[in-house]
Amino acid sequence: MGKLIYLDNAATTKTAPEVVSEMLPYFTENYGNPSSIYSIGGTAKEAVTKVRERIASSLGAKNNEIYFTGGGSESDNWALIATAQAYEAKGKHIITSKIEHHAILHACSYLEKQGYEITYVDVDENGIVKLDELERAIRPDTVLISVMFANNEIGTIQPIKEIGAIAKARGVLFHTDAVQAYAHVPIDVDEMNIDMLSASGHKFHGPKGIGFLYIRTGIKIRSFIHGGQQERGRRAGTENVTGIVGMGKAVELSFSRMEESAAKQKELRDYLIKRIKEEVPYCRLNGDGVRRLPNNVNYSFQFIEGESLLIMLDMKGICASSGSACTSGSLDPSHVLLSIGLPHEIAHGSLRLTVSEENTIEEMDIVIDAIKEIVDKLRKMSPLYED
Amino acid sequence: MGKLIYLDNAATTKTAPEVVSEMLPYFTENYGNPSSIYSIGGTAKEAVTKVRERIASSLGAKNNEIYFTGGGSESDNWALIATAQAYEAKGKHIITSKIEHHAILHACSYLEKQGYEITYVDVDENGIVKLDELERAIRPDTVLISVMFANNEIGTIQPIKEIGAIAKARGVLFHTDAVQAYAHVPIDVDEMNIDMLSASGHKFHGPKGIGFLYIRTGIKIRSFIHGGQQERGRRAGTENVTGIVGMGKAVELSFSRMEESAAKQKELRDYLIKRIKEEVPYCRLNGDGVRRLPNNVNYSFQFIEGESLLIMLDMKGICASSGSACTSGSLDPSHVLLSIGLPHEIAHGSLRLTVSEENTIEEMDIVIDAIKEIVDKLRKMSPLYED
Amino acid sequence: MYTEKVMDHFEHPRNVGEIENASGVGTVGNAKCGDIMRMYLDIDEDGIIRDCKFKTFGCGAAVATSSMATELVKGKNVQDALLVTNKAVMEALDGLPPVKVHCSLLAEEAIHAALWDYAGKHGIEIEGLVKPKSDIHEGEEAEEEEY
Amino acid sequence: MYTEKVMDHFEHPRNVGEIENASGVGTVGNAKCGDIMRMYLDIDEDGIIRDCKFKTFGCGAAVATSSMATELVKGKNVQDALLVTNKAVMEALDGLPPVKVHCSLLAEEAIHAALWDYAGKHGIEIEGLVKPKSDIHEGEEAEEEEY
Ligand SMILES: Cc1ncc(COP(=O)(O)O)c(C=O)c1O
Ligand SMILES: Cc1ncc(COP(=O)(O)O)c(C=O)c1O
Ligand code: FES
Ligand code: FES
Repeated sequence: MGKLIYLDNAATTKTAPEVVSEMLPYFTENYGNPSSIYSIGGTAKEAVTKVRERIASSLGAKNNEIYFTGGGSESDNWALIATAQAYEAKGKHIITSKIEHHAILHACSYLEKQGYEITYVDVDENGIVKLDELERAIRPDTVLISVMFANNEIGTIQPIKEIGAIAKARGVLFHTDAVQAYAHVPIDVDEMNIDMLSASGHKFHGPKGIGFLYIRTGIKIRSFIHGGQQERGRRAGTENVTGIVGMGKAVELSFSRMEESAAKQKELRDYLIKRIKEEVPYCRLNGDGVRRLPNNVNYSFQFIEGESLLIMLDMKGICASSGSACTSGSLDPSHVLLSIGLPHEIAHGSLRLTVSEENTIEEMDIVIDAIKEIVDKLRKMSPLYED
Repeated sequence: MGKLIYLDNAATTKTAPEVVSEMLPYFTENYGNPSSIYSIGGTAKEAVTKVRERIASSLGAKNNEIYFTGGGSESDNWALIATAQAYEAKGKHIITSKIEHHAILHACSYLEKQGYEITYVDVDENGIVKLDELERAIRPDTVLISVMFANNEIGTIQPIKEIGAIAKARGVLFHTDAVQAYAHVPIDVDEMNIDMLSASGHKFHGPKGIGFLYIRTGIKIRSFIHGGQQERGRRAGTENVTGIVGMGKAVELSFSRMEESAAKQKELRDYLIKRIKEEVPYCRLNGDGVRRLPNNVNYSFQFIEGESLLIMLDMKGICASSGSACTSGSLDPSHVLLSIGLPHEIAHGSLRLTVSEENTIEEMDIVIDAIKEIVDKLRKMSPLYED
Repeated sequence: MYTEKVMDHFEHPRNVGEIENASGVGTVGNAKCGDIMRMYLDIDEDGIIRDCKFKTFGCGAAVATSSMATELVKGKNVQDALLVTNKAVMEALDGLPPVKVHCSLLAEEAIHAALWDYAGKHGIEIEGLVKPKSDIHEGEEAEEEEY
Repeated sequence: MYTEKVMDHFEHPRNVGEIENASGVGTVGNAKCGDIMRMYLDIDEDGIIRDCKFKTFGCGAAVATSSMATELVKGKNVQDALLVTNKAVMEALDGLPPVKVHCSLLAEEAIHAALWDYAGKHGIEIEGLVKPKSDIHEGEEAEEEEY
């Protein structure tokens, strides 16, 4: 692959080599089914238990509140759909925000077709949920508020503690999609009054295809995937032991160096933000300046279109993203950028750079030079520029 | 782990070392998100496409009829729940068998609570679905028949082609849970009139946490996990690239040596069956003598209880199972064994041995001696024996 | 899943067998549920349990709790034998998985059943002993399951 | 995802720019949808396209199809230029991913719009040329999505 500069860590991350090493013995030696009775099953089961404990303690949660899933999307769907069904008798109203990930928004569309009512709360121009609007949206039949911890496109971190407090005061459950935030910023489910939380392993140097859902004790839990007795009968399917073990190692690594890693990322992030602002005309930083994930930079460049920009960056060995990778294949401009008030044509010209602690300032210099050159080239080709 | 004799291949299999090697580069090198636009995403995407093609051709299906999932349970839930919802307008009746895996049966319970009606067709004493009963169960509002290809406990292979023909003639969709059969016995979806088929990677030396659902073109597909545009918008979630690549390699290995492998397994299976029958009194072979998975042996030993037997086998380094591993944690006797007519107390004393081609006749000799000794010891301890 | 002590008692169960002309015999459990335990007591004139044997059809925990229970009641007088509760048996085994607690109840009930049999035969009343359920599963309630 | 030819035309687009006092200019697409294409034609008295230039705001496929389209129409007479359909452009590029077919339609429409402009200005009728849609997305129907 040569000298790549990978700046798409919000889409997915490189699996850490330590994570892979940790997984290996569970493929070919301790491959037993954790639900089985014999020793190699027991070894697998112990490993799974250890990871459950590690994740629980990282959140200030209890071991039996952590349920493994096949990833962030499954966690989100489970949290919304099964909870809506479990609390149907109380009401069929759910509140969420306009800038959620599609895993939340499309699960909501599904629920709407099933007769549920969803209120989509606005965000301000930095992407922060309007708390007063959120509070006003609560009705007697509201059963759930779901607001993401941090946005995957613009990196804005929501006032989760405040939302949790509102939800608690009003007796409404609170779920947060923390896929971008977990293992990146500190989270305490009790302090923040979080009742359910989704996370996904591959967003913090764990493997793909594994995630978890935290569900606070006392909440009525319905299964989403029905079948065997795994996960205390709540999530069927032979445990993805290697995935769980890998995610566990990634959790360990992330939490052991969270502060240094965040500091390093912020340095890179702020360097990118500053130089681009100073050196590229007609650009706009999207998202909040302060309440922002350590790894996220999101700029709109007027008069140009994102895909062209990405391909030209790729030609220079730079991996970046325009809007959310999960929705590429769709040609619509990002709903997040539209929600923070960007006009369509500007939303189309957005670039997301998400760093990891492995990146360097030298790489940032290369990237900034490339952006300047490419933006210039594309603008020269654009019928909108100097029109 | 020392000299283990692993005879629980129906619960899960050892991931083949070739499979692990194939996966490795996708953890730390080609880790890009397949939905992204840059080259390392492209490499991942190509790998995913190749596996899709390989699986499609293994079934006589088309590439775009294969959807990756997080495992067999998810595939089963998707096939049943989303299809039921998609065809609601036609009717709310589904037919299945009494000996399905819990992933099917519990998804059916869920649907029943949602107002669907399920008919559970009986099986004969060998575990074969009663075709006349199945046919009589079809009503104008029947939308789906779901019958497993082969049973996970007793190994009985169903008359899938005949069921497919009935379903086709009566205009009803046909899903088969082929988790135990796929990559073990030949399957052709056209010849057998299969409309949907579930499979799971870890049952044929692939990794855990990955599976697929085949859905015939033309069938109305609803998503089960809603969100991003992955799997052509039908199954959201960042693709589990390593899992997919690993499953693909396992498919390649299995299909390239299916006949030899089945022959080897049958030799071991039949040796076990014969010697146990001859040398252990008061035992009963469960399942069909002929229409049987190459790897499956299932015996009931009167007067003793399965868990005790398993633990004693484990002490001798032999991994086996009693009933279905997926339901251990439950203390009820297997619904499969009850459905083929076993009394409760006999169902409790059942032992499943599922071989792989890596096992040897020498191992079978050790196992048989162990069984004889243990059964004898437990019977001497049993208040039911010689009573 | 089991402690070392449980495994030890399972692998080398103490006091397996029958006692001919036992002073009291109790059988509890239900083959349908996969567990039957029979306890034989040999009790001397002073009400001291001289010997105790068992036969069990059941899981590893059932075997281990039977074995431990026989050890615990041996040498006790009938009154003190009542103190060999399922909790006492579990503690002596360093614990059982939650799903296996009922197996230890089986052991307690088997002792009670044997004592009841002994008391009935000898016209004795043992303080605090109530008629054991014939089927240990009778009183249990199904755990609520949600799908 | 793109063929080598597409990448080549994207990396080195031919005929980028404007033509002053062009014989015909056509703009299609919609910035809201993320794609605008403007085509400039320089046509001589015999109706031969002497030169052709473009400006495009759009994805990689949009740039490549613009570039290829200009190459294909250059030297053709206005009537033959109509044969430069989106299919022809796609074939010349060795194909496009299905999701990108509409970008090639944009190129076809841009040529038509420029020709229409030329024909209008010169009072000529080009056989088979119909008034182009002002917005290429107008006639499209949303694909049915099921969740
Ligand atoms: C017949 C059958 N169906 C479904 C499953 C579920 O597969 P998984 O555990 O991979 O979800 C299994 C195995 O556990 C099975 O044997
Ligand atoms: C905020 C957010 N939620 C959910 C998801 C879905 O996670 P996954 O792709 O692992 O299913 C993602 C990433 O794709 C995300 O960024
Ligand atoms: S005796 Fe019932 S499970 Fe132990
Ligand atoms: S111009 Fe619309 S996606 Fe290509």
